[in-house]
Amino acid sequence: MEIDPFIFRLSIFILSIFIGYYVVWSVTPSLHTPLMSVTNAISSVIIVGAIIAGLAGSTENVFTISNILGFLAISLAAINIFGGFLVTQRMLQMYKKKKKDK
Amino acid sequence: MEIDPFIFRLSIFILSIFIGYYVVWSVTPSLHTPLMSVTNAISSVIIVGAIIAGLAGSTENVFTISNILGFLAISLAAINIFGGFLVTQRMLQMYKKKKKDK
Amino acid sequence: MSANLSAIFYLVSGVLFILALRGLSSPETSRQGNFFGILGMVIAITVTFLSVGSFSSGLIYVLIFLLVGGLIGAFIAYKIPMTAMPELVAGFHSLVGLSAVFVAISAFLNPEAFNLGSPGAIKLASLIEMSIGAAVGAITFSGSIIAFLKLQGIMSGSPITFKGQHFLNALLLFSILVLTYLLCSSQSSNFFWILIAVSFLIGFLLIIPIGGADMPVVISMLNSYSGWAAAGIGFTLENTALIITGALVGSSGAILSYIMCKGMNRSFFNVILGGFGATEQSASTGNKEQRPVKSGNAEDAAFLMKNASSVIIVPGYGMAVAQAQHALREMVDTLKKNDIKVTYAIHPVAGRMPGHMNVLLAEANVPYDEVFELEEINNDFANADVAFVIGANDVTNPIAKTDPQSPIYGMPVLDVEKCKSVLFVKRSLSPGYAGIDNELFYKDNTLMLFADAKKMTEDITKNL
Amino acid sequence: MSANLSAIFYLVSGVLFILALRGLSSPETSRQGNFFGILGMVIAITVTFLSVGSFSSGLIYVLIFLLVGGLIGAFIAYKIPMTAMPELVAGFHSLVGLSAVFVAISAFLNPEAFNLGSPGAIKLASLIEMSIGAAVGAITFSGSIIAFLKLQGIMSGSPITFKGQHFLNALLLFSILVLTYLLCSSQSSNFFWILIAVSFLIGFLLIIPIGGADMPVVISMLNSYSGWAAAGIGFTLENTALIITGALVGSSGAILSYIMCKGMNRSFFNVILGGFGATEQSASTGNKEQRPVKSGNAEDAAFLMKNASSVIIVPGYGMAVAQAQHALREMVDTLKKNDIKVTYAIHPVAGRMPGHMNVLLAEANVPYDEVFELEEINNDFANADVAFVIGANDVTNPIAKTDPQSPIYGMPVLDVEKCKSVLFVKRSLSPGYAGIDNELFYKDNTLMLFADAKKMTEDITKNL
Amino acid sequence: MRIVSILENQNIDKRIAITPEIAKKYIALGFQITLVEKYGEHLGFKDSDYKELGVEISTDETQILSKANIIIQLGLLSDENLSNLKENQTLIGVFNPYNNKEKIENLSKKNINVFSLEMLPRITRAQSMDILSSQANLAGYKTVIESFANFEKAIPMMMTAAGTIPAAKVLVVGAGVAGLQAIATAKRMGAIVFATDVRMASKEQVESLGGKFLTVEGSENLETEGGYAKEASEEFKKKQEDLLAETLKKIDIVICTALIPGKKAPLIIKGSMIDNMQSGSVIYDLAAVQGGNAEFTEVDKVVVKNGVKIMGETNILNKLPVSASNLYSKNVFNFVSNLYDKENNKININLEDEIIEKTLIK
Amino acid sequence: MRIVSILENQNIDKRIAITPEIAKKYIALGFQITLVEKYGEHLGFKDSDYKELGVEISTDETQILSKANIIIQLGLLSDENLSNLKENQTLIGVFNPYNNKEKIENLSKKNINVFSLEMLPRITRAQSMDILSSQANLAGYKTVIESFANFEKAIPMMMTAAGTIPAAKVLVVGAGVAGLQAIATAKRMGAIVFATDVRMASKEQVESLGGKFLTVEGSENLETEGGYAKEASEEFKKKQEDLLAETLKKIDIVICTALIPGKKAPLIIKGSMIDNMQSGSVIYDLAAVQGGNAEFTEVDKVVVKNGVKIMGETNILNKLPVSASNLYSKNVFNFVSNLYDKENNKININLEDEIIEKTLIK
Ligand SMILES: NC(=O)c1ccc[n+]([C@@H]2O[C@H](COP(=O)([O-])OP(=O)(O)OC[C@H]3O[C@@H](n4cnc5c(N)ncnc54)[C@H](OP(=O)(O)O)[C@@H]3O)[C@@H](O)[C@H]2O)c1
Ligand SMILES: NC(=O)c1ccc[n+]([C@@H]2O[C@H](COP(=O)([O-])OP(=O)(O)OC[C@H]3O[C@@H](n4cnc5c(N)ncnc54)[C@H](OP(=O)(O)O)[C@@H]3O)[C@@H](O)[C@H]2O)c1
Ligand SMILES: NC(=O)c1ccc[n+]([C@@H]2O[C@H](COP(=O)([O-])OP(=O)(O)OC[C@H]3O[C@@H](n4cnc5c(N)ncnc54)[C@H](O)[C@@H]3O)[C@@H](O)[C@H]2O)c1
Ligand SMILES: NC(=O)c1ccc[n+]([C@@H]2O[C@H](COP(=O)([O-])OP(=O)(O)OC[C@H]3O[C@@H](n4cnc5c(N)ncnc54)[C@H](O)[C@@H]3O)[C@@H](O)[C@H]2O)c1
Repeated sequence: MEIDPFIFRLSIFILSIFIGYYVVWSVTPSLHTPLMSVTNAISSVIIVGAIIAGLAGSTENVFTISNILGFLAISLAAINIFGGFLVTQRMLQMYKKKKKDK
Repeated sequence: MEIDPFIFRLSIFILSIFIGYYVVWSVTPSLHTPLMSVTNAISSVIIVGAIIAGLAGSTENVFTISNILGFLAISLAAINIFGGFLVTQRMLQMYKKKKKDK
Repeated sequence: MSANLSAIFYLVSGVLFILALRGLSSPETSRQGNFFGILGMVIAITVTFLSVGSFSSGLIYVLIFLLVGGLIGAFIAYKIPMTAMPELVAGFHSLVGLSAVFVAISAFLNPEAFNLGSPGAIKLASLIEMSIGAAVGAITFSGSIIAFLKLQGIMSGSPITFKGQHFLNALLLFSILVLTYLLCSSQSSNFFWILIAVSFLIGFLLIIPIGGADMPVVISMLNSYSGWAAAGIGFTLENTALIITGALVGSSGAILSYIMCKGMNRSFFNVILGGFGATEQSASTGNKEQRPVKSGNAEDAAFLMKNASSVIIVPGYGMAVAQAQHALREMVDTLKKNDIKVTYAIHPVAGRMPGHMNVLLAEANVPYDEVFELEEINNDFANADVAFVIGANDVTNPIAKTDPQSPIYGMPVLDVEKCKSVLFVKRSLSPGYAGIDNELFYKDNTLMLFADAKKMTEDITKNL
Repeated sequence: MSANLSAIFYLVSGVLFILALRGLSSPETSRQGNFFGILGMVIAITVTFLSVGSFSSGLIYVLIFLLVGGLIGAFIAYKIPMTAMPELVAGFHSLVGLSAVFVAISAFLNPEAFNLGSPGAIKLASLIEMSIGAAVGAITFSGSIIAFLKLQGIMSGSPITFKGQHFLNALLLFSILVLTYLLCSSQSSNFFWILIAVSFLIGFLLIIPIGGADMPVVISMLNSYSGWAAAGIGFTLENTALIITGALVGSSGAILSYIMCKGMNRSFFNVILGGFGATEQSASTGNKEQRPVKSGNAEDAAFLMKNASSVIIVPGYGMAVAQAQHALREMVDTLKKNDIKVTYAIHPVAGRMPGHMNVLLAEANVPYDEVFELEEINNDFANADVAFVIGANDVTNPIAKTDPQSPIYGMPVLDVEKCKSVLFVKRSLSPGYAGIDNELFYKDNTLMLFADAKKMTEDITKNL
Repeated sequence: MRIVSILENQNIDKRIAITPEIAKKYIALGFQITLVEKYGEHLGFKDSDYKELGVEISTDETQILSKANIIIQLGLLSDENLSNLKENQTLIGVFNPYNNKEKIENLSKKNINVFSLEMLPRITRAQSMDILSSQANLAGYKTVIESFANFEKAIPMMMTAAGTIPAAKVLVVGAGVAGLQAIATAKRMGAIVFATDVRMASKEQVESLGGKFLTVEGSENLETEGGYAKEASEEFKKKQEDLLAETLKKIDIVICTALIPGKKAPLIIKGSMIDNMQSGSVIYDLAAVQGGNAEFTEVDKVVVKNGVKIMGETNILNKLPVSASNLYSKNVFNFVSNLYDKENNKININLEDEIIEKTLIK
Repeated sequence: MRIVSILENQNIDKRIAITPEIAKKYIALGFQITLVEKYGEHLGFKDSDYKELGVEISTDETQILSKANIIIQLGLLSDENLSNLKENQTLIGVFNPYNNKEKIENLSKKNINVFSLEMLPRITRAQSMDILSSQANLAGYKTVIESFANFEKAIPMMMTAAGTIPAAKVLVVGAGVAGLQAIATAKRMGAIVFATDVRMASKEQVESLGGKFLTVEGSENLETEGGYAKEASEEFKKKQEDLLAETLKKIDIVICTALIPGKKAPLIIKGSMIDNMQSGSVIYDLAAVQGGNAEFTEVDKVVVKNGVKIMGETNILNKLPVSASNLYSKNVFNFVSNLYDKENNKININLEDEIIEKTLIK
């Protein structure tokens, strides 16, 4: 009777697709640029995989190719995370300021 | 490293709540009544549980209280399923006719 | 059928249910949506049969009960008049609630069949899930019954309140928690039965203080409850379809009732907590007897007009006060773009000076050949689909034709009530110049649109 | 940290990401949304650290690389001019794609660390997932690089097409499938490397035929790809956060590009398949030398005006032709409700008869104290945020001030170009009464709104 | 049953009481009609038009009147004609019974039914017979046209290459039927319209036509005491006068329509106010006959004071006789229909009917 | 530099060429001004108003003219005054050089610079001096007001308890500046407005004001041949006439504004058409002085034909003299500014300038 966890993951995957679909339709068009930069930032959650890759393997040799790739991936994703969120913050700040101006 | 399936179910549950949230916002208000009757019909998917209850237990005695409750639940849910979907159909048909009128 | 395969199919049916609701986002796709719903249900049921596997002789009974229920359901669906929809939905809800209770009890009595342990030693998680399912199911059941009775008129629609009501409700809800705890720690079935009984009581108490006018919100709320009950059972049975659907129905019902409250300009919590709403209502009513009116919003009006083939506009003093002539013209332009025939009916004394309406319509550049005087157009109302009465009142009042005592007796009036539907745009139920009540507000084919005429007209245009 | 606990936290971070996107449904909640996003990311990273458990000395390197990356990212975010957003986002995408490739390779090389079997005997499912992650990641990377180069102007923005392009792409995509199959059946790493190489090529080929104007759509599409890549890796790593987020980003990106296409009135498939779009574009240009203008739609105009604190309306003959005065009044009313100061600037010879504009504005009941003649208002343009030029042309033409050869030299003109932004509502680039071109159409702070004046004004009102 | 009508004194009134359109309606109801020759010619209704419908045209006024059952006029007949009227004849018109008391008493004594239509109760059912409303409405319109024609500047705002003509400012005093129509008409033309009235309800009505109501500070307190402002305190009246004086300084055209039924018209535009008005302004006083709302008003004369033209006529509807006659005759037709008992072909003086009771002069 | 102006013959023209507002502007530019006494009094501009600004007021016309460098008028001076003019003086006005050829030639001989402003080229730069536009605009407006005042029915549609007054139908012949303003004005009042013109471009312009353009069937073919319809075939003209005749049957008011520069006005409303018009209709012929667009037009007379009033005046602007003077004087000011060389304080007759070249009469 045990269900393969893959099926659960698949369910989660499919349901998330629906949410993505709906979530975007409800975003006001004027915020489409921030939306892009936020989703971009979010998609670098791949850093999770990068960290696992970076820390994987024996404790002695941390410089297997696999680890090094992990480290690089961490850097790339981190650029994205910080850059993405901060730039979004800046954009949204602009909206706020404009509103206040009047 | 095995994850309890409950957690997957919880994920599925939570994601579905989001979908429910978004799905309703996108329904045109004029279809709110059909919406209610469809969701009503859908919620009788509980019949799945009722069937399991009805067929549960030994093959000899099909009339344990548990089974009988299952049978009753099946009937109730079935009323709902048929009634709900058909009535929705009728309502939606009405909308269609109106459109054609002109 | 393997557990994996059936899990996939359950997922599919869950997705189909999502698509069913999604279909309702527009009338065009709505019937397709309903079809998805049916398909999802068929898949779920079939998969269940196949996965139970052990085809005991019970199968035949299952099928019989299924058939009987189905026939009853189909019968009701065909016979019910369309106007009784709210009652019907309320009635159906009660069934879902009750079956949730039955399934929960069944699982409690025969946990082995559901893989939940053995009687007296049911898994803790399952026990909690089961209790939630049963309690919510019971609340749904009794609540729906009350809603049904109120809507059917068997029970008075007016709110029933008593002192300490909220306190009692809170107490009972708390006792549910306690009972669940006791049940889990003792596994004694007594607590289970008490739990269910208390839940029935709560459902009853929750709904009686809510007034008839708020019933649509309540029904949607109960819908939501039935969803949560299904989800609870879903967890018990470890069934994805039930979990997805339950959560879907649960959240969508809750949001829907919220949306409806917003549409009616009522506070969600007042409605749901009941009783509060009632006092507010009675305060505004004063001690004058108030007859029920159907009131709608811009969306309803837009929908009605969009589906009309001819619309007659009846302007009155309120249009002038609101200076809604430009907005009106805009609305009419949009209607005409949709191939709807629109004409204006001008009553000889509409407004406050002779020719008042003409001045305003000319200002808004309404072509003269769309403007008709009473005698020219009065017969057309019978063939028109919608009369859009904007800020007019006395000039439509049929009492002028019937009651010699009335101050406006003998005045010719526009026969708007002969239209299939009448939309009245005004800010309140207050009377017009002549100071008399207008029977039409309470008619079945009348929809009141309470708002400033300009605002409402603009909103309608947005929704067209 | 137990697997269960971390799974729950991953779920939480997934939910937070959903809330982050949801926050963007209105500017008010948007900053909160961004905060949720950051929180979700922090949770995901922390949980990963805690759950890996074995704190090898690698940890220090991980932290260093994280820090370095973070600093670079922060630096870029602060330095980048707001106008370079599209490039920036394209650039960032390439990074996500590349890290997906790296992670996939890392997992391929060291499957034990990820619980996927041993090198040469990786679980089938994982292998497929890994291939998908790597392939999509690689496509994202090279595609984003091209997009970035095109936007930066390093590469020409014009579409690069060649014969058989679509055939080549189809072939390559098919070869990916073949390679995956071969990889799974042979477990030979060579296929894996080829797979990645081919994917890089595909990314490159997919984007080069797409014109610069369509880049925003492409970026959003690449965004979507990066999501799918993350989801693929998520399956490999059995990580819920990655799956949820990947699917979320994947579908939202796809829908967003669809929405953007619709907004630009372009066919989604034409844009995505590239090349098709390009031919269409060049056809409409004709052989006349055409200078570039910025043209926008009602939403852009609404957005600009909503965020303005003062707007000056400049009506001209086109407003009269379109009879847009009522719609204009409606729009202005809406603006004023948003606390925006609106005035009308009337040029002495606007229209075709003396006082033409006054007649129309009076018809629409525009209050006289909002209407100013040229001399009264000409200095105000410098302080206004938006000049909304509706159907006027000659009366704004600065050539009258500069070119003695021009037929309108010496006529006073409204200095609309001094506003922060100028919106021109007209149907085309064709000239006005005087028959001469207007320099303003091509200015940087001008947005052309090509449409009938009435239609456009109504649309803008809808978007306000 | 014979309905007749003869021409009014053409110097006083050019309107007629039976247009061809209405003659047709009478005939359809079963009446005979006799009219004097050239009855409608000055309005473009030829005798032949009437004859085609079956109307009798006669030259002899005395004979016409003697045959009549119902005589429909606008004003009173000449004394000679009055003396020829006989018992049981019915006379319908607008007879100003306060001023013509004696003459009408004589008629009543002769058992002649005299209905004076300005006495109609203002009930909803009587709206279609309400000659005061129908005529005041046209008067309100025409006053504006006349004053615009007499104003030496253009009314609407025009921003032109040769400079800007500002919109003219019009003040309407009294926002009854005539006043409201005046507001509407002036507004249409592009004037900036102000209005004042003592009835508080009129504020909303004025605004419903796009006019600006001159609201006196502190008027809110007054409104609570009851819709009408009659009971206004002296202080309030003073404030109102100040406001008016201040407003008038920038007003180009004043249209006066304020009346109090059965009384002399209130004096509202005082001499001192006129002194402060701009030279070239126009005051058109529709209340002239009842004494005028402005200080120097003289009937049928143009008085120029300080460059301000003050005008007022006995009957402005003489300048709009066709429309006025159309509405008047329709009003009277509705009145006669109500009076007429078709089954018995007789006039049914049912004193239970408020309309008949109020208009019948005893 | 001294600018002067004396009164026109008040019977012909009540307008003035220098209003106080403009006098101030001239003085600011450095001119001196002398005006004859009571120059603007009839328009409400008092002598004292001028004096305050520094204008000299004098009683002696001969003396005034003799001192002048620039003389600004509307029409030509009296013969006597003309004979007093001296070399190098500049005379500006509207002199109709075709009709007054001899007189003007005499002036030119005396080396007097005569600028006749109706000769202004219609270029964009001259718009602010374009007296034809500014005056025609006002004339178009006033014609409508006058014809409405002379129409015996109400213009706007009124649906009332006493019946419906239909909206009046107005036809505007010629959609130039005056015609367009007439359309706008009639439309404002609630009339249903039709218009006709030979220039095809005017269709869109008429519609931009809410008027209906009378489009002749088959006109589409014509448009391709070139914007103007002058080259229209006989067949087309016939069709147009039929359409007009048909339309006129239901028209209440006709406003004629069709002109052909330097020629007699085209005859458009033929006698036969007038015969078919409704009695009570009004034709106001703005082209009266140039011969009229209607068959029976006589200047300054009201001709009644078949119940149709046909009217036309020499100068309708005499009924709107204040606004007309405001715009005229502003136009002239703009013209003088262009002519004046401030640095050298002299009139600079730069024949390179199209505006000066075209208006100077040689
Ligand atoms: N035409 C004439 O010459 C004349 C002259 C004097 C009197 N009258 C009388 O006036 C009446 C005319 O009838 P009618 O139907 O035109 O008007 P009415 O009966 O007076 O009704 C007008 C309605 O408009 C509504 N209203 C007011 N302001 C509004 C706003 N801003 N937005 C939306 N609705 C608004 C009011 O209801 P809420 O307050 O609920 O919004 C009111 O019930 C007749 O009784 C007639 O006898 C006519
Ligand atoms: N006021 C007077 O007395 C008078 C008299 C005669 C001539 N003029 C001359 O007329 C001109 C007036 O300047 P202006 O700026 O008002 O007008 P303009 O320069 O003629 O420009 C009008 C613009 O409106 C656009 N348009 C036309 N129909 C439209 C519609 N339905 N929707 C949107 N746009 C529309 C046209 O562009 P698209 O075709 O691209 O849409 C055109 O470029 C001046 O050159 C002036 O000298 C004035
Ligand atoms: N119910 C109906 O069928 C019906 C029909 C016609 C008119 N009416 C109403 O009757 C009312 C009076 O109409 P009317 O035109 O016959 O009135 P009217 O001709 O008697 O008076 C004209 C106006 O002058 C105003 N006035 C009097 N003294 C004033 C003063 N000192 N200062 C300023 N204004 C002053 C009055 O309030 C009135 O509004 C209006 O409200 C009208 O709507 C009702
Ligand atoms: N560019 C500028 O600055 C400027 C300034 C003013 C006027 N204009 C234009 O000049 C044009 C003429 O203006 P105007 O008012 O001085 O013209 P106008 O007074 O000479 O003539 C009036 C109108 O009568 C029309 N007409 C002539 N014969 C006709 C016939 N047989 N039937 C019908 N209509 C006939 C003409 O087409 C013209 O529209 C207009 O288009 C106007 O817009 C341009």
